[in-house]
Formats: sequence, C-alpha cells, structure tokens
Amino acid sequence: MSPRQTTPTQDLMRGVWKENPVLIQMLGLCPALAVTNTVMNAIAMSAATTFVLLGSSLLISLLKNHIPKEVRISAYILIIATFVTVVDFSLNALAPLVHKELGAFIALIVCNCMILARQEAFASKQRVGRSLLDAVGTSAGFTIALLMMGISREVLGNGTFLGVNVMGPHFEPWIIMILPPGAYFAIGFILLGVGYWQERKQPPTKRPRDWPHGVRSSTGPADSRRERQVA
Amino acid sequence: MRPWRGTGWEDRSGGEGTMEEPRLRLMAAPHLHAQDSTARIMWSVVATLVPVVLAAVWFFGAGVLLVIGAAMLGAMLVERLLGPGGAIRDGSAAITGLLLGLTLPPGFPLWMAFIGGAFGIGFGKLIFGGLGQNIFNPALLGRAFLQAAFPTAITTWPAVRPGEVLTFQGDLLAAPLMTPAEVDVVTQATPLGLWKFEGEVTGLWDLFVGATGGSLGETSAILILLGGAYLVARNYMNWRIPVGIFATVGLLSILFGLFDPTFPGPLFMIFSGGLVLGAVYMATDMVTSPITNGGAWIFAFGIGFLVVLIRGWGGLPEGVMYAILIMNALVPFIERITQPRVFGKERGVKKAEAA
Amino acid sequence: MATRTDRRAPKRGLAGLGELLFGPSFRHGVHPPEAKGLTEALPIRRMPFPEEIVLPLRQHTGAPSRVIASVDDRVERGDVLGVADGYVSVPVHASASGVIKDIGWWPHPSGTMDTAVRIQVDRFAPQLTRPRIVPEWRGLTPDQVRKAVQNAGVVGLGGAAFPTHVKLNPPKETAIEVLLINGAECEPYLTSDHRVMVEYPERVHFGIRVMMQCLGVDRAVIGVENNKPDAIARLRETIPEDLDIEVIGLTVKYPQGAEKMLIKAVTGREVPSGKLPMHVGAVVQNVGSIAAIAEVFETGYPLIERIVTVTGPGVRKPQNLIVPVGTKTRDVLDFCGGLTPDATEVIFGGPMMGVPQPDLDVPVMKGTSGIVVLTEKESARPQALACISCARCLAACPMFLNPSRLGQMAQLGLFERMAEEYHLEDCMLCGSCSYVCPSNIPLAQMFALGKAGLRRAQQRAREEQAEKERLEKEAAARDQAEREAAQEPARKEREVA
Amino acid sequence: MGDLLFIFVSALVINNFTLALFLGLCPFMGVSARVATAVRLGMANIFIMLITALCAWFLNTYILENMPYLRLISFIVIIASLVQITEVTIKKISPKLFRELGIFLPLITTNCAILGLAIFQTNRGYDFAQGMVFALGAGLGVTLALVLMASIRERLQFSSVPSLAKGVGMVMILAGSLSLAFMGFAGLFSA
Repeated sequence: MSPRQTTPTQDLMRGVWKENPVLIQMLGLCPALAVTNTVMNAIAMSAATTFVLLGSSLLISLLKNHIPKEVRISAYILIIATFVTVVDFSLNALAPLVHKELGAFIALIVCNCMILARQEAFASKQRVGRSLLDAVGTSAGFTIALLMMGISREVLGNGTFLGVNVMGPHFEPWIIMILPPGAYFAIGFILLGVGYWQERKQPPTKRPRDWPHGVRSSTGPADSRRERQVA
Repeated sequence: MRPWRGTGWEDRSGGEGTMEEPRLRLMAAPHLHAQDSTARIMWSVVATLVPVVLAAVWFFGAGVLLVIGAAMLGAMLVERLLGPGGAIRDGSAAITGLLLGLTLPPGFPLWMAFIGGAFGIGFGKLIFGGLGQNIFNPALLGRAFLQAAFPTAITTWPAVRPGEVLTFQGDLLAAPLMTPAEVDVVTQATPLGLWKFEGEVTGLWDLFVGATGGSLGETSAILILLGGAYLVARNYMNWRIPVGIFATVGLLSILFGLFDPTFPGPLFMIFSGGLVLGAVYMATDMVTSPITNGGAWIFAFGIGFLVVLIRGWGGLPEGVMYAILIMNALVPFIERITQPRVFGKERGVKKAEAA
Repeated sequence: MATRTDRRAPKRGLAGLGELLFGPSFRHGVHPPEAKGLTEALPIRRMPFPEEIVLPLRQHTGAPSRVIASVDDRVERGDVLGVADGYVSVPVHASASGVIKDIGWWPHPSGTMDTAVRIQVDRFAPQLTRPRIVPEWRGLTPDQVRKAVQNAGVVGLGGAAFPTHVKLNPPKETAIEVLLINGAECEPYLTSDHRVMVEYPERVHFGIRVMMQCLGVDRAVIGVENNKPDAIARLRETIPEDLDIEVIGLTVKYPQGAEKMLIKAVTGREVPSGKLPMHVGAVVQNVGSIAAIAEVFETGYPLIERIVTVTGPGVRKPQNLIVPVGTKTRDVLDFCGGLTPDATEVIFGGPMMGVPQPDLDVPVMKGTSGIVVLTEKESARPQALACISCARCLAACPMFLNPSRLGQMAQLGLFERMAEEYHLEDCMLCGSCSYVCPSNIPLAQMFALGKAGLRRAQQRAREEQAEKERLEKEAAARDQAEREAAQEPARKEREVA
Repeated sequence: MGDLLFIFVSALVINNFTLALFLGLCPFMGVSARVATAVRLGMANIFIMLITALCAWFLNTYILENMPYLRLISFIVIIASLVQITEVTIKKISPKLFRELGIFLPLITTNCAILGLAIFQTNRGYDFAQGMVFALGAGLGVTLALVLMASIRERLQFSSVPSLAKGVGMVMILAGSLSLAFMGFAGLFSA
C-alpha cells in the first residue's frame, strides 16, 4: 500500500474534485448535511475543518516517525481532538453567534472520518510539504461540497444568499430545504448528478434489459459475484 | 410449408380429411389467463374517484379541477419524460396526480401542485425503477413534500360553498415560484383543526357528506366509501386495510374517551380529516402495502395507532399522511415477518444469514 | 392409530359454510373457465387404426424401456417392443399389428427428439391381441399383482406417467390407511376421466377392488369435483356392497387434482414438504389409471390404448376418443375434423399445465390425457409489466408460496436464495400464479427455469466440491512426500552420527 | 414523568439521531444493507450509548466541572476505552454475543452518534435519569432508522433500480423520505 509517487499538483488537486471527500468518497457527510442550511454556516464549518485538517496533518507528518504503529489511531484522534478543542473555544470567543448556530457539530469534527482518513492514508507516510498540499486540496474539496449544499439550500429554502435576498421580493421559500429532509434530498440530488457525470465519462456498458422476455441466464450478477469469491 | 421437420407430412397417404398445416406457437404453461390487467385495475381506481372529484367541484367550485389537473400534469409529465415507456398508459401516474390533487386545499397555487406531482413521481417512484418498485406512496410523498415546503399555503382552507360551482377561490394562478397574493379568501378551519385548537366538534352529518372545510377530496366520506366498496367487490383492493384502520381508530378513540371525556367519539375520528380517503385510497395502494394478509392487518393497525397518536398528542392536527408514510417504510419489515406458512411445512421463514 | 383412520372432522366457521355449499377443498387456488361443455356429454368413441404408429420408448417417468424388437419384425397387437429397464420402468407394447418400419429418432411430446419404434400398421389385420398375457387377478399375491401391473406397462394416466406398480409398493414401515381415487379432473377442457366415470363406473370399482387387495387397505375414497354430478351419481349407484368406498364431491377449483391438494381436501392432512402421500397414509391413483388397471385384469391386454379428450376452440369436432397409444397427433386431429384456421396452439394435457407441441407428428402417449387446441384469442400474451404487489398470486398459490417475490428474484437469477428463503422447491408449477397475474408476468415459467437453474447450480457445486477434495488429497499427498523427503537427510545424518 | 417521556420520544423519533441530526451516517450507509447486521449494530449502539451516558454523567458531575477544555478529549478517550473494555468483557462473559457483535464494536469508536450523545447530554445539562432515558431513546432511534433502511434496501435488491440511482444517492433520498415521514411526529407529547 505504498502510495505511488505523485507530482505536487496532483497532491493538491486530487482532493478538490476527482477524489472529492464528500461527493466521491462519501466521507464527512454528517457536517455536509447538518450545518449547510445557510451559506454562512457552511463557510464557518469549512473553515473550522480546514484548520483542524491542516494542523493535524502538519503535526502528524512531523511526528510520523515518533508515533508507535500500534497506537497510531488513538494518537491521531487525540491530536485531532486537541485541534478541535482549539477551534471550538476560539470560535466561541471570536464569533459566538456562529458558534451557537453550529453547536455540537464543531466538537463533532473529531468524528469526521475525512480527517482521520487523510492522516492514515497520507500524512502519516509523506513529507510535511506534500501532506500540507494534500490537506489544502482535501479541504478545498470539502469546502466546495459544503458550498454546493449551502448555496442550494439557502437560496431555495430562504430566497437569500449569505443573508442577501437574491430571488426577488415575492419569492415563496421552500421551507423544506432548510429542514433535515431537504438536506437529504439535496445531497441525494447532487450525488445523482455526480453519478450521472461519472457514468457519462465511462463508455456505457450495454446491459440488456431483458425484462420481460425471460429470466436472465445463470451467469447473472449473483453468479459472477460468487465466482469471484471462489476465485 | 414445413421448414424444419420434413418427416411424416409429405409421405402421408390417404389425403382425405387433411387439414391446412397450422402455424403452431410454443408458449409456456399456463395457456389460459385471467382477464384482469394492471391497466384495468389502475383505471378502475381513477373511475371510482370521478364522483369524489365532482363532489369537490360542487363544494369548492370548478377551481379544484385546475388544482387536480396541475398535480396530474406534474406527475404524468415527469413519468413521460424520465420514466420507462408505457407508464402513462397503465394509469399509475394519473392516479398519483389525482390522489395528490385530492389531498390539497381547494385554493392551492397551481405551480405548487405541479411541483408536488413532479416530486412525488420523480423522487417517490422513478428513482426506484418505476411502477411497482417504490417504497413510499408517491402521492403522499409529494403531499408531505409540499407540506414541509409551503406550510402556509397548504394550510389555507377556503370555505366550503356548496353549489357555487363557478367561483374560484384562492390565488390559483400565482406565478411560478412566487408567493400567492393576498386575495380575499374566506377561510374555514378544518373539523380537526377546530377540535384541536378550539375544542369544537363538527356535526357528523356534515362530515359524512363533506360539507366541511378541508382538502378538496377528503371531505365527502360517503362517496369515498362507495368507491372503495366497488373496488373491494371487484377485488381491486385489500379490504383488510381500510377495515383494520377504521377499527383501530374507532376502538382507540373509544378507549381514550374513557379516560378523557374531551376526546372525540369514534365516528368523528373516522370521518374527519383525511382518514377515509387515506384508508380507502392511499393505504391500499398495492405497491406500498404489505403483500401478505397478516401483514395487511399489522399495517392497518399501525396506521390507525399512529393517526390517533399524532392527532391526540402531536403538534399537527392531522396525521393520516404521516402515519401512512411511516407504515410504508415498515412494509418490507412487516412482509419479512409475515410470510405465509408454506403448505406441508412448519411456520417460519428459513433463516438465510450471510456468513 | 385409531384416531388417524377416523374420518376428517367437518370444518367450523366460514370454512365450514364453504365446505357445506361447495364441498371440501384445499385453501387458495384459482377458478379458470371450465370449458368442459364441448365434450362432457359426448360418449367415448373408438378411433380407427391409423396407417402408422409411433411408440416412443420413453413414455413414463423413470428409465426408458429397452428395445428388443428390430426393424422389419412382424408384431401383433400387444407384443412387447421394449422391456422395462430397471425397477422404475415399464415395458412398451405394440398397439397395433404390423411391421416395424424403423427404430430411430422421432419428435417426442416433451419437445425433444427421442428413440421411437415406428410400426407400419397392417391394413388387413384383425387387430386382435394374443390371448391373455396378463394373469387372472384372483388368488394373486400383492407381489404378483405388482409384477402383472408392471408387465402390462401401466403408468399413471393423469399426465405425469409415473409407473403404477411403484406406487403400489409402499415401504413396509408406512401404514397405508386409505386409497384415494383422483377423479377431480380440474384442468379446463379435459373430460376423459369424467366420461370414464360416467360410462365405466363398474370398471373403476373393479380397479379399486384389485388395488385395495394389493395394498391391503379396507377403505377407498373417490374425490370428484362437483361440476360432474352425473359422474358422482353413477359412481355412487354402482358401489359394490362388500367394499368401503366413498364418493366425495369436491369444490370446483384448480388445482384440485394435484395429489397434495386432493389429500388435503379429502383427509385434511398436509403432505409434508418433500415427502410422498404415503407419509400421511394415503395412496393416490388417477381414475383413468384405475380404469386402465381394471381393463388390464379384465381382458388380459396390456395398456395399449387410452382415452383422450380432443377439444378446444381450435378443433372442428371435439370428442372423447379411445386412441391406440402411438397414434400421431395429426391423425387424431384429422379424425376430429381438423383444425380451424385460427388454431395457434396444440397442447398435450390441459391448458394449465400441458405441454405445447411444435409438431403434429408427435404421438399420443400413455400419459396424454387430452389434446387441447387453442386459438389466437386464448393464446395471446400481452406484454409483461412490472409486479405491482397486488397479492393475487399469493391468494392463488395452493402451496402458500410468495410468487411475487420469487418472480423478482428469478429475474435476477438468484435461484439459490429462492430455494433457501422462499421455498422454491415446494412449487409444483401448477401455473395458478401466472394465470391470475394482472401484469402478465410469466411466473410459472420463471420458476421452472429457476428449478432447472438450481439443479445446474447444485450439480456444479457437487463437482466443485469433488474437485476441491481431489486437490486437497493431492496436496496432502505432496506434503507427505515432501515431509518424507525432508526427513530423509536428517535420518541419514542420524545414521552417520 | 412527562418530561422523561418527552425526552425519550424526542430522541427516538422527533430528533432522531440519524434522520434529523445526521449523526452516525457512516455506519448507517455501510451496515444498512442487511437487516440482521443492522439489528446487531443497533444493539451494540444502544449498549454503548447507555454506558457512555453513564460515564459522561459521572465525568460531568464529579471531574470536569471546572475543566471544560478537557471535555472533548476526555470524552473521546473514554469512549475509545469503553469500547475496548466492553469488547474484552463481552468476550469473557458471552463468546456467543461477542461473535454476534464482534466486528461492530470497533466501528462504534469513530461513530459520531456516541460522541454526539455525550455532548448533547452535557450541553443540555441532563441529570442522571434524563441522561439514561435520552441514551436509550437515541439508541433505539438509531436502531429504528438502521432497521428501516436495511429492510427497505433488502427489498430494493429485487427492484429494477436504475443504475444511476444505485448507491449512496438512493440511500440519501430514502433517508430524506424517512425523515419527511418522521416529521409527522413533530411536537409529540410537547404539550
């Protein structure tokens, strides 16, 4: 599992879109759904997460040779938790309103699997510079995803963007978009779009739609799966 | 004449009484088929709803036709554009739109009704692969979406005006995406709202014929019951579901009435709000209700229980829609535990755990 | 034991009311149009001998007969052409006098080609059998009766063609309490059993007498669907006084004639899954087979002809015919006035479970109870739509399966899961689910394919298992060899030391 | 009593951890493909949640009163060690249960529902009884969502779902629909 050598540009750009943590790898979905009812919250959450990711990546890639392998996950979590505590308290001091909006979800950055995944997969094995580049790229990807959610939800659900009315005075807001179901529908819709985009990129595999002409032969998906397991 | 087996025919002697060689067809047994078809079932459901629509026109004016039409248009358009072929002809999209329309208030802006229908079909049905694959009743999912998206518009109930067919109530023609204008609407609270927030109980006769405020198709209990009876007689509907729901709601309201005298009687609970329409036309949707008879009873009991729970202790005056949606979600689970006992076997599904 | 032989207690409640009105039955099932009016009142006629007879060697379940005749042999009616090849097998007899023209491939009613003996019928032969080749029944031991039944080539005439002597030989440890005679004839259109019961009731009772003696049971029940009141009346009138025979009118419902359903209706017992009727103390025989056994013992002829209902909207003159086994479909249909122009499907057996025939050269076999010709109107199959979970198939399935879910799984080829979780093996392919499906999903067909797929998969699994064991054995042997090879130098060293 | 009932129902359905608060989504998507595994994960969840609530209450009451900055770190440490201890204990006491729950216990360590529970409990200042009822409701709520989703997904295996919608997008829309349906519980027992 040694990471292949990549150029710095690739390190930076990887997480932005091609391996977008939220939209492609489905990591860190909790914050992407929970705190994107307004653009402001999305930005604040992205900033906090970026800080934690940068900080912990830096520290962990610096300490990578000093952390015993057996307890590395616990060590990573402790480091991340420390940075989260820092963010939690500084945000409370700097912007108490935003902190109140985000509530427990700032603390829950600890559990954002995206951060732990980057440490385990990248920062713990690479030099500091590359880890930072990767962290920046991943954070950018995270921010992009959160902004997509935040913008679609705030504009539709409230008719505003960053609190400024953008849909005209008589716009009827779709309240549902700032409620939990709306978050699920929005991310579902976006993921469907991403899936469509990925499917378009690949040459279409012709899958015969054999209903209702008959039963698929025994070389159906179930069989091939079993054969793979046997092999 | 005989392309692939030449034996026997040509060298047959004795030509009298011979026959034209038929073109034989090879098809799997059984070679007979009952006359019913899915499309016939669906269109029968639509047909039994026509009297309900006409009653809505009588009570709320011709504007209701526009509301229903907009919902149907939204449903059928999305089905036509994105769905697999043939889905318009089988009538399922039409039913979705029609049922959604019947649950909306009479003066509901048309663009919202359209969005409700489109959402119900798109996210409630097509995403699962179209007809027969959906988990939630698409009409109710559309309705729940509208309820969450436009809570004000969907709880504005214009007053019932029997006979004034040509009046159009509410701002039906509000521009798309725009707030409906503050037109002069005489509103009337629904019987359930009156009971919940004012403590007032509407007369049973009004509930029964439908001369009350409320969603345009939910009010006339008698017509809905007649339509349901027809569908039951034709075996197009599982009678266990409405019967189970009515029984549960009735019994529970009698039970709670023993402890709390202000709790309304069973007949009020059954005939107010959307319970009759929901029990007869929404809960019995074949796709989203359990396929087993045992499951149907559990399903009906669950709906009845949730309706009483939400009406009695929830924040909303009406809970039929949510009750049905929640039980829809439980249907796969209910079916799992109510598989029939196979002939010649002990009860219980064999456990097939993934190793 | 005494309690088990007691008659079934009448049902209570609504089921009891239904039983009172329509007769006992099983639960679920369907009501296809009966369509028996075409032939049910027509007396059985004998069909003249055709020019050519084709006798496939595989006319029954089990091993095909082994041919002993050769080409150009002159055979008389009743001569043995092929002998039984094993226990679950019966001989094939010539059904007409003539000369063997050919022994080779011929279209078989199962849709394949199979070995058959073709006899050029002698036009001027008297077509009489040789004198009595089956012994007198009186005084025979059960073993001798079974041997006689096997030698006469008797198989079940209801359709499955299972050799009768096997059914007459239950293992010693199972006590048979009742002989059930299946006169339900639940398939639409078919009336051959009906006519047998109306015209030859004494023969039915005689057959029952022989079988009761052979099986050592003292009670027999004839189950007849209530749409044949004349048959029920005739059978009741003619019950011999010394026999305990009961005639029960059953609800008119498909598949009332399925063995398990008949047992359920008459005795109230369910044959356990994967078990045979004898496990609940019953032996079931088709009414036609009983009459055939009676005829065999009466006349001494082997089974060389049978009664076939030729019917359906596609036949000009529907009839009940005595047909020599081996007569080609074309000759039978010609005798019935030929086909109408709109005939599209020729089916051996009833329209619910029968096998469609691609070719009119296929011969009538011992198990061919009817030839049904359907027209465009009946055989049209509209496009199959998605399942809408209407639950009709569940309400139809006499085995209480979930055809809806099974169908969805079959479409994905999940045959193993169908068997594991939804009891595919219990499906008897009666077709009730396909019949009622409003979406026209070919459920029964998919289950047939599913069962075939399952058999293939199991076969493959067995082969894989055998292969794995072989490899393991080889590996073990190799390990052993290596270990020995490794020990070799050590031993040498020790020896040196 | 009414207060406890409201806390319970609120955690169970109104503010369901999964459907309304978006907590514990990773296992929700990963483990909700089969009902049997979903039930087991749910059970493990309830169990750990109850213990966590107990410990969090103890910590809050006796130790962390004056050290809020250590709260997050100590919760994390506590949860991780709790899971470890539970694993060992269960293995000792009931190997059968361990086989059933085994692989799910470590999964829970990084499950934000557990940490979320502790934080919510702290922020809302629940006393002991309230905390336990809250944990029970939340655990049952997570289990409910998991089992519902799993049974739906098991059924969808047999549907002709368009290839585009297979995967997480579909799960999200299903979760949205469930969340929409659960909105009917809004305000239950609040009066």
